Amino acid sequence: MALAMSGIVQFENVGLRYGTGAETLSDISFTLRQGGFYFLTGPSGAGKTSLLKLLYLAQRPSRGMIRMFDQDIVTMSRDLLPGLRRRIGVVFQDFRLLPHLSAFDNVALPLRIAGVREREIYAPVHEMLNWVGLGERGAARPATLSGGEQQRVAIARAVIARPEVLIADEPTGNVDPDMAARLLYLFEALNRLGTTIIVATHDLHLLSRITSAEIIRIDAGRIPDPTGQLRNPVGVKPYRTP
Amino acid sequence: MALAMSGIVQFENVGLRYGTGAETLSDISFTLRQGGFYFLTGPSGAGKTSLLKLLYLAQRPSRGMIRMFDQDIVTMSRDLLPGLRRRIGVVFQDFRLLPHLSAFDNVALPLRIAGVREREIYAPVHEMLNWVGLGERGAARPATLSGGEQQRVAIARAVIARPEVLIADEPTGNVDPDMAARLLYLFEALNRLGTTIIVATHDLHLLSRITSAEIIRIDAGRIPDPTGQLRNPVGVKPYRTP
Amino acid sequence: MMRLLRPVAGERQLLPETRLTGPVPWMLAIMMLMAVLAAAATLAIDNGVARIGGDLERRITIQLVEPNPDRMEIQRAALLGYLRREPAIAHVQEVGADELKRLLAPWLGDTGLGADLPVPAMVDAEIRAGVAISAISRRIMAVAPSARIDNHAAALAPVAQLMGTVRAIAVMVLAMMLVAIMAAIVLAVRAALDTHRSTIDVMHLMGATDAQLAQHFQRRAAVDTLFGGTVGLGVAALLLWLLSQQVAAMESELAGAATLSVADLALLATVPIIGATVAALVARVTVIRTLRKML
Amino acid sequence: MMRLLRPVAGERQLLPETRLTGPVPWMLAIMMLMAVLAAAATLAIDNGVARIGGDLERRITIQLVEPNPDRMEIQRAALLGYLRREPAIAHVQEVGADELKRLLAPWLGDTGLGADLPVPAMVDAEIRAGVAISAISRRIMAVAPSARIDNHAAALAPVAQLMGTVRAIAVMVLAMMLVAIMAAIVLAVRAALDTHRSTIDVMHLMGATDAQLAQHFQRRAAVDTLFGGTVGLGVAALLLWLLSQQVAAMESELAGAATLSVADLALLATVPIIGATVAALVARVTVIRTLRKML
Ligand SMILES: Nc1ncnc2c1ncn2[C@@H]1O[C@H](COP(=O)(O)OP(=O)(O)OP(=O)(O)O)[C@@H](O)[C@H]1O
Ligand SMILES: Nc1ncnc2c1ncn2[C@@H]1O[C@H](COP(=O)(O)OP(=O)(O)OP(=O)(O)O)[C@@H](O)[C@H]1O
Ligand SMILES: [Mg+2]
Ligand SMILES: [Mg+2]
Repeated sequence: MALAMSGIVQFENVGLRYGTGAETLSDISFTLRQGGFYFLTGPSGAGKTSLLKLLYLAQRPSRGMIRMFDQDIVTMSRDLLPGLRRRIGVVFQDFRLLPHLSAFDNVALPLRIAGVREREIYAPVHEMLNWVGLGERGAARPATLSGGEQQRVAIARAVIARPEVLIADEPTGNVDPDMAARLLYLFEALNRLGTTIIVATHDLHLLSRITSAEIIRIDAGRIPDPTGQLRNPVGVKPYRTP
Repeated sequence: MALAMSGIVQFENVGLRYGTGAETLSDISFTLRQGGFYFLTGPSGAGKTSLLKLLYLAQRPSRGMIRMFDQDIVTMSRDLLPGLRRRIGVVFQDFRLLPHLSAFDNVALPLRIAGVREREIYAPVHEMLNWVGLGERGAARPATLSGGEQQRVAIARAVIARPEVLIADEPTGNVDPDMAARLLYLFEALNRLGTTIIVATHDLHLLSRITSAEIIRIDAGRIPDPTGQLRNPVGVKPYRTP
Repeated sequence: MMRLLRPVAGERQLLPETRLTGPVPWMLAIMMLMAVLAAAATLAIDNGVARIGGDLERRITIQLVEPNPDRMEIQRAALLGYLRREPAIAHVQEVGADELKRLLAPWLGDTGLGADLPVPAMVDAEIRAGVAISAISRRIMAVAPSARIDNHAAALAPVAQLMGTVRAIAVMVLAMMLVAIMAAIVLAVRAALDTHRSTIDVMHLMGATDAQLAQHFQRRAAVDTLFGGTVGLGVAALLLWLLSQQVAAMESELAGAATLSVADLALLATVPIIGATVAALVARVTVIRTLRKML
Repeated sequence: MMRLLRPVAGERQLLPETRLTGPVPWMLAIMMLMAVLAAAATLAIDNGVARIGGDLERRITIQLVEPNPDRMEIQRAALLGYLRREPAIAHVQEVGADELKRLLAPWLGDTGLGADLPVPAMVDAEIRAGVAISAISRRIMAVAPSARIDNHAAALAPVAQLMGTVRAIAVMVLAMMLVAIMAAIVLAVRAALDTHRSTIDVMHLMGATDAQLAQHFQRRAAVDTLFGGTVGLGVAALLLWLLSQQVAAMESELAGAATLSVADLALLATVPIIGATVAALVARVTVIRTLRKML
């Protein structure tokens, strides 16, 4: 119980319903440890992105309780949300780069929103762009970048402000395996510095690469193991491998 | 030579330059057989999408010669292009679904553009949506679909009009391995009916699954084997597998 | 026109059913309203000026100011006799004592015409078209030396001048509005093209022809402009009606002259239709020109 | 005002540097132009009416029509003598023979005044404020029974009436334009929010506050409206200047009376600034209201 309380994220019987249809997520209960590394996996349409939306505060649950950073997210005042959001980094499944900004300005965006002074922006952004292999492409608009390049800009943007929680939705769907390994290494490095990491993915190689990671399986909006404790020790593959 | 002439697509010393920068594609020469199944692979930013853009007539090459359907694409009159484009189906890397149309109407779009009568549209579109597992979601707008669901709508749209050439750019980056296998089966079925298929992908499983497929590797805008004939017999993996 | 508005088979499913852009149809409505009002003002003033030129210009008022009542009576008889004989005079009407009192009241106050003041005589006459007023004036002065002749047109000169200025402003506003409407349509179509650029790109790559794509935008531009034009015209019609009520209440012969004929109203009613047609053409040209730049 | 326009540090990199939407600033310019013209017309007419009421109303013209030259001379002397003595008369001016000839030419033709026609005498006089015209008129008739008195205000009544109508239309146009400008700004801000919706979503999810996001849109709306307002005002100023030239050329005392004071011009010049401020507020409210609906 004390351990559960120290979790950076707690879901209890969370349900999510879009409009008037059936519940997209039902009875979701789990706790994420601070500093943990989690994979979220499950078939297409299972509800991974929906669950992440709750985590990055883009959506309120229809029912249930969510605590993050020791605060009740569901009932909390709207004015306090921006502060929490700045502690979370997100790689969206569809990137969501701002089309009118250069790669550099896209990556710098979280720093600028947080009010970091202009002269303290160039160095970290440039370094981050180098890390994802785009040091030369800082001036390019998203439309002139390849799919994988856009995805890497999205990753750089998510990690630039050293968030306490990093949420990545299928972050390697458009890059080659070498680049995927490199990006995963970046996540691991952040994780070692204390960032809690949640990655939704279909990529079986990714799942097997982080030996310390825990895997959360979701299917048809439910996390099959109903105890509410984390299950799926490393090595249990969610799909048959070919 | 006679065989080369019977190719449905021929590239000869094709180069592509965006704006004033360095060439993105250089000295690309190859021939695609009618009814062939091709994988295009290479690291992120290598030029796969750029090469496919030439194939689906979204871009003119800066130099070189391209023949498709026995016509010179580069010098051909603009008025004849819509006719050729209707013989090509495309899955875009970023899907490009029309946001204001339902999944059904998105899939029906190529038929409507081709002037198919309204009463001949429902049955095939519905069948195709069932095939990709979205029979129930026909009325949904793209924004309310999951990433993988959007990708499947994009695939359904590309194949609905039974194109002679199918071009798919990373078509399984957002779906789970089971669904990827199912979609690949769809491509194979089309291929057996005579459609020439070109799939750009990073997915190693995909590459190994179609035993009859030929693999074109591209790196930094060049196809390393300069003979202009197809190389890479099946089984040669473009990346080390983990 | 009808061809522009008829939806193409299955077109509903091809492009979004959105307006050009949010505020544009309403702005078109306002500009159409201004254009119609300006056109109405121009036409009304033209009609008024035609009436002043044609009607009022040929009317004179003759006043006899003569302190001696006997001489006054002689001159009055001579004047009326002459005017009734004169073939150049179309119509003669002596102004009665009551009417005279009413006209003079502002000058003389409530006490009215008393014994110490001579009672003037007043005669309205209408000269036939083509006859010079000066000739008639001389002959009137010959038979009735105390006569004083007022020409309505001369009295109305400042009004005519003011009307001319108003008309100039109305024509200017009309011209400006027409230019502005054209410009607004071009800009709105361009903005709509921008907004739907990715849709156009995708449809283009699926083999949609330039004509197929242009068809939609030209129809939408026509519908939007027709909407704006009809709303603008409707409001303008309402305002013109209210104004005509006000003018009627004023009982001014002059303002009453500045009315609109049925033909004028029909002309104004064509404004939205012409606007829609122009908009469709502008949209077609803009779209096809944009598409030509694409492969 | 200045605070609205000052870019926030690093703001250039936060949101796109696009205008609200393509045609909107230009449409705003046109509506501002119409608003300024309507306001100018209203002010000018008010000034004109004040002049007519104040100045022209107190001026009368006295005409002596008397065929007998001796009697004419006696009455003329008596009239001038009385007017010069009368304390209620501020100013007396006899109209010279040349001026008389010019004034009568339209009635009498080229032959002019000959021996067979009596030469009338004409005197302009200005009555002091607060004195009733009727009292003066009666006294004038007593000293010069052949006198005929013209009150300028009465002659100008139809002009005043027409000016009233024009003023009513101008006020209506002004009110319509103000409503339309507000509506256009609201609609344009909404459209801009729609266009940049995904950008707002993303920034919102990165922890941008409502104020941060509103800041940008309010600044952009202010800049766009200021642009539209300045262009509109500039064109309006040009047109008003051209019009004033035309009016000056007309040499009409009446039209000349309808001019704009420096204070009026200053008032008109504030239009774009007020517009920009209103636009900024509208944008702020619209954005914050939209954002409130988001989590
Ligand atoms: N805004 C929405 N309105 C209605 N339904 C939605 C909405 N967003 C998602 N859904 C539906 O909820 C279900 C779960 O969607 P979600 O995006 O969470 O899936 P996912 O696990 O991320 O799938 P994928 O791997 O394909 O990205 C899907 O069936 C989807 O169609
Ligand atoms: N419109 C453009 N203007 C300028 N440069 C471009 C444009 N499109 C692509 N590029 C550049 O050309 C190179 C090849 O891009 P391309 O999209 O073909 O790569 P790709 O092989 O598809 O990569 P990925 O696997 O990441 O999708 C990249 O470096 C990209 O930045
Ligand atoms: Mg998803
Ligand atoms: Mg690509």
